[in-house]
Amino acid sequence: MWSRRGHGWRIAALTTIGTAIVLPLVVFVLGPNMPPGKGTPVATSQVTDNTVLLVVMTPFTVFILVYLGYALTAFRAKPGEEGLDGAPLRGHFRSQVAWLASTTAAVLFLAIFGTTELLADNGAGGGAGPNPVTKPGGAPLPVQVIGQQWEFTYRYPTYGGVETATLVLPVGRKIAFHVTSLDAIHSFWAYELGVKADANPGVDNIAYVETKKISTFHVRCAELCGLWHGYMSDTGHVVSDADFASWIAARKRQFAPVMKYLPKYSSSYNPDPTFRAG
Amino acid sequence: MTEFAHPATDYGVVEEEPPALLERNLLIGSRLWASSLVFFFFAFLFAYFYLRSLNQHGLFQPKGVSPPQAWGAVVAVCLAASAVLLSWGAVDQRSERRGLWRLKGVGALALALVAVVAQVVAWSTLGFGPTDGGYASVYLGWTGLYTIFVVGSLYWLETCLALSFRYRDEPFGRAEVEPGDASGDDYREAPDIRNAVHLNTAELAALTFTWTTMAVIGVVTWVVLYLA
Amino acid sequence: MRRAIYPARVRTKVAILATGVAVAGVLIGLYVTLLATGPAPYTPPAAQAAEGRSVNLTLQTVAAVGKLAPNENWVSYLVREHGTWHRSTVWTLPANTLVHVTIYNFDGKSGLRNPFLGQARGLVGGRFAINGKPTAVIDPDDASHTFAIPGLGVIVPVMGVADDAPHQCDDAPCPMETAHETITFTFRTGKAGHYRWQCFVPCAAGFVYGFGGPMQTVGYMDGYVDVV
Amino acid sequence: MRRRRLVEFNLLTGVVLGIVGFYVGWWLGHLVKAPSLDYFDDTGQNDIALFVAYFTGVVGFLVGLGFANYPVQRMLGKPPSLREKETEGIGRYFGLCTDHKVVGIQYLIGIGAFIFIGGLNAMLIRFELLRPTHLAWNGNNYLTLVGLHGTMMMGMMTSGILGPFANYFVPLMIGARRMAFPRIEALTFWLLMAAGTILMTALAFGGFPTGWTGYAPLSVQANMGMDAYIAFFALVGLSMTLLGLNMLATVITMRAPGLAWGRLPIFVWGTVSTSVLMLLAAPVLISTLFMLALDRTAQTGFFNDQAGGSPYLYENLFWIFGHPEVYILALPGMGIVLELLPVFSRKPLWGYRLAVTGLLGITLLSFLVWQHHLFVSGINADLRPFYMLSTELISLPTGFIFVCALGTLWAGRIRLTVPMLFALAWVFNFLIGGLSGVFLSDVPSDVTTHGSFFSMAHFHYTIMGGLVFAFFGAVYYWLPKMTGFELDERLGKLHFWVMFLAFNSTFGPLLVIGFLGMPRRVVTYAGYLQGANEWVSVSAFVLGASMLVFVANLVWSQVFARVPAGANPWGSKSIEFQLPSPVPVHDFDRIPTFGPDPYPYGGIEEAGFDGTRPAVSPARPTP
Repeated sequence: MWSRRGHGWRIAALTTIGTAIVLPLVVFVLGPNMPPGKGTPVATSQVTDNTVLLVVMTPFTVFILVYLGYALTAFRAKPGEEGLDGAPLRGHFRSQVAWLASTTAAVLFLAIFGTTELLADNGAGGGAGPNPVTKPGGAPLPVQVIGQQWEFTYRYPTYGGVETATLVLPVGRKIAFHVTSLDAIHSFWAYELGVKADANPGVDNIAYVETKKISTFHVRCAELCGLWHGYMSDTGHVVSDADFASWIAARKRQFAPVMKYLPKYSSSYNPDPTFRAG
Repeated sequence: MTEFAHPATDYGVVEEEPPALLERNLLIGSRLWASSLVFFFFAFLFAYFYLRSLNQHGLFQPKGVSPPQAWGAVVAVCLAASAVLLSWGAVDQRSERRGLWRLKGVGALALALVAVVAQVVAWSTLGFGPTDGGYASVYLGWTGLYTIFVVGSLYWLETCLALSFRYRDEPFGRAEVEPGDASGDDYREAPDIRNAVHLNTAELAALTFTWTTMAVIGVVTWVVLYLA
Repeated sequence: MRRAIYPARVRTKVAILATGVAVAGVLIGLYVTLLATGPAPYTPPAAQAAEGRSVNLTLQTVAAVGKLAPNENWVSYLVREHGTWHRSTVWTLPANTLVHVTIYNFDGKSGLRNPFLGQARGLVGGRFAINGKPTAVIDPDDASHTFAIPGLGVIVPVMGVADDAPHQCDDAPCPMETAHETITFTFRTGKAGHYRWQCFVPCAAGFVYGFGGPMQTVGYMDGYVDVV
Repeated sequence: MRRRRLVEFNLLTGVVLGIVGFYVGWWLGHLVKAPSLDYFDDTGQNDIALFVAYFTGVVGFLVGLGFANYPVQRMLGKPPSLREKETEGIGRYFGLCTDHKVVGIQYLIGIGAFIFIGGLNAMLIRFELLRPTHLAWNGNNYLTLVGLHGTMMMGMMTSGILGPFANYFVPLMIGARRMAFPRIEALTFWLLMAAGTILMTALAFGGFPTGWTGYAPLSVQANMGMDAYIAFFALVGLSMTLLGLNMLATVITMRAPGLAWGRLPIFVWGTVSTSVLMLLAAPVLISTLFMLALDRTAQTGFFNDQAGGSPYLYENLFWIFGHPEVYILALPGMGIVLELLPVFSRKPLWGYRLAVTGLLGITLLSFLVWQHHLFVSGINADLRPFYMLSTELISLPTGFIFVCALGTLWAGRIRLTVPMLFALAWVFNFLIGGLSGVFLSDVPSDVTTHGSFFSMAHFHYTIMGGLVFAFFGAVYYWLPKMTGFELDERLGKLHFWVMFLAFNSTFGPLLVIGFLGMPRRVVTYAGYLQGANEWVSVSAFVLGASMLVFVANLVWSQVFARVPAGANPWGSKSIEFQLPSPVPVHDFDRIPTFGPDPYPYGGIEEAGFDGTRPAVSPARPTP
């Protein structure tokens, strides 16, 4: 029978070796492939964030799995031991303190790291309410996202408040999405941009992002909003400044007839009926 | 270990429960229920302050939406008085003045009924309807659920009074009733409830606590909805 | 062992078990059938036109669907097949084909929540016709419904019947003598796929924001377009 | 044997009166007239009538079961002394029975049936997702399936362990013969049965589109099926409140002599912490649903932004209940696992105090984290760092549970019986569930994972991988004690391995699919995800089939083979295994007294209860 101290050393050694093998894989193989890809600085920092989470988790995960595997091999009842009990151990102060200390350190690190990332990235692409705590410098291009049952439409207040059915953004610009809804709760999720913000009626939910490269991204509704929730998807484009200018001009021409009926641009809308339609 | 094909009981060897168990259960149960009650109305308190702080489109409390102050005060005062009266009655019961307790119990019941009636009158003379903003919603929801709970608690008070009236001639500590499943268990006698007066005292202690909690919630309701 | 002693009992158990499994099977079968049940698909007849193969889709919208559906008060689209109107909102259309749509609208004006949807999109020629008059956009307050297949980029607002128009339709299906607006347009189906179509006007009377009931039920103001 | 009456108070009477009550209420509800209720004419649906019908239906059901007899007698001032029901035979399982063991078995069967329906719905959902576009179910029915699956599981599994096992074993473990309030105990069960039936009636009223969360204003718009959701969850909430109250009162007042708080088995601690959450969180749910019902009927504007209310209010209130609710689902599983590991490691529970601290720590923290469900909603965005911290702090007490589980294995003599396999699988699954939870707790990462299949897979790892695996561990461990017959070991192992592998093969890929951008509760998805979704669907069908293996095991071993289990098949030192199998009607002849150690494994001679006063009299007569 091996000594108990021997068990401890072996588990520690296996955990160290396992971590040493897994950690580089996590950092160099898994990490760069974490979602949502490196489409925008916000998305890139989410990838970094995910990688850091994985790195912090790795030693704990490896330890628990190594321990489980080891325990099930070494501590199985051998034939002939069926009637016997194990050692009456009721705790071990030092290992409990060590566990508490290491998990506390990990948790505090994660909370501080997450908060820094959140503030540094101006909300990290998540909806930050009508008055975000941190705002990006410069003047971001405001784009209003209007959720309704069951389509997103978009308004560009700096381009005469033109409203469109597709989302096109200029490259290399800071964008401020102003997400609102006309009826139920929707959620504007631009996956590759790393943006998600709930669309609530009467609320201006702001999310910041900076476009980095010319690309296509997917927009989906991420909050159950009724019958056609599953069909509420869309494709958006990040295009060059020139393409954007010609696109928005074309939209202004196309939607000139309806412009006179659109309400004045507002952070949220209050259309009829406000109660039950009658 | 012996195996039994059909579980059976030799009641001769079955030990009785400790006699004070029912009283302890009722007391603890009433305290736990009171904590539940607080959370029932915490939701409305939260709703009130949340909607008030949001004040969407300025519609939380539009002009002209104001509660009926007089009726609100009647409800709160009656409930508070009822709780005080009932607590006083419980002291009488413990001191073997059961006649006095019955008197005060009936008084507490009547006061609470007045409160319920006053609330109904308040609803029917409201100057606003359910569609008139956040405050109107909270007012109706909160007072509505609260009144349901008051009526439920009144039922409990009524059972205490009914028991006390039925066994009013029994001397304290005697009033033997048929052994049975008062504690919900068919299989053993329940010495703790063989005595109706004892049961009455225990229930009254528990009810007093719940009823006082209800009254406190009622006063808080009044302060928040009418005074704040 | 027990089988030898109680063969009859085992047979009973097997019988009960088999019955149970059969009943459960039947119930599950019914359940699955119920879930799969929807409106029957409708295939509009092919037509020959100058620009090549095309199909004609003739629809009417009614304020209350009446005896044609379980929910008599709900607003609905109807299709015309062999000269008779019936309720189907699941349509099969050929791919890459022109679809000539005629909508007879017998319903009043509801108004769009988002006026942007009052402009037609995705049509051949960019415009649609109201009673023969080519139009690009209508006043959002005049909209009664929309015909929209967002997956194909098609949206057409449907003009509502004026409230003071004579001969308002009472019972669905509505005869052509009653007041109506005729909307005609043509769109091209793209590649094969399974699309949804819906109405964007909050026309579900009595529901919050006009968007419950018929607006959220396949078979009334919602359906599928199967492009094959 | 008492005289049989023409009409008995039993399930049949209950169902008949329930249906009668429903239609009476339906008729009464249609009499309500008010100018503000004109919209009923347009919608063709009278929500007030349906709510009244559900209420009277439940009342009728309970009256038929015999629940009214006692309250009516008490109103007349009669002390509680009437014997109302049969006390022998199979009939007591079909009516009001206050024997905690009968209630436990009723719960096991009743909840099992509804969970089977919930699981069937999951299979149908996965069938639809075999294709990236519409495949089988009508659009409304698909959403209704999603809602029925989620709501049924969330509602029923809250009592999934406390119902059957805590009702049955907590009184035994604390040396009591009953619960503190046995009628309330029976009531909690029958309320759940009424609730489950009501939820299924949603199908007859157009279903409901909101999933289990019921977010307003969608839930205010929805068809009448939404009323079934509201009635269901309100009844479940009531049942939970009463169950929690009853459990707490029982453990507080009815512990046997010698059984100090520090000597309780850890499963009882799991029950206590769950009960605290039930007692305090479920009332918030009931009040919230009351507001929602008012919005749907009386046209109040609690959740109507344009009427002075706010959908945010619903989200806040729902998650003030909802987050404790998820721990209501997790804590009993922890209690079960920590209860099983000592038995099959043949060791005392390692770090008993740490484990109790962990359970109570989770209980406390779970009330402080609710806005982590709303990180991207725009609600109080400046509070996100606080909720991120409090959420991540929960991993500390959860870590305590893990370290206690691992420590218990240390230097044990592990026996890989079926219950032990399920307990070990819990450790593995909950590890993945916990780790995936870290992504959701971290705001930048949550931006991608929120509302996606990732979060769905996460909570299936904690609830199905955690609670359901613990549930089956408990079934295999305790069912022989409850029925007196063994479960087949080979079928049990087959069940375990198929379930464990299929479970991970289902929800592991779902974590990835969520990372790749697939939102929850959708019916269409991007074409490149089809292969992964097909894999998941097939795995899910295998997972469903593993449940049939379990049912087969249950039927075969309990109905046909019927091998007597013996009093203590596992060599457990817990007190219930010192009693005969099945446990006699009156539990103990004498109230036992307890010694200092709940887990006296490893050479210490004294039993978990004081051997000088055996619970069962040595000279009991054999019938």
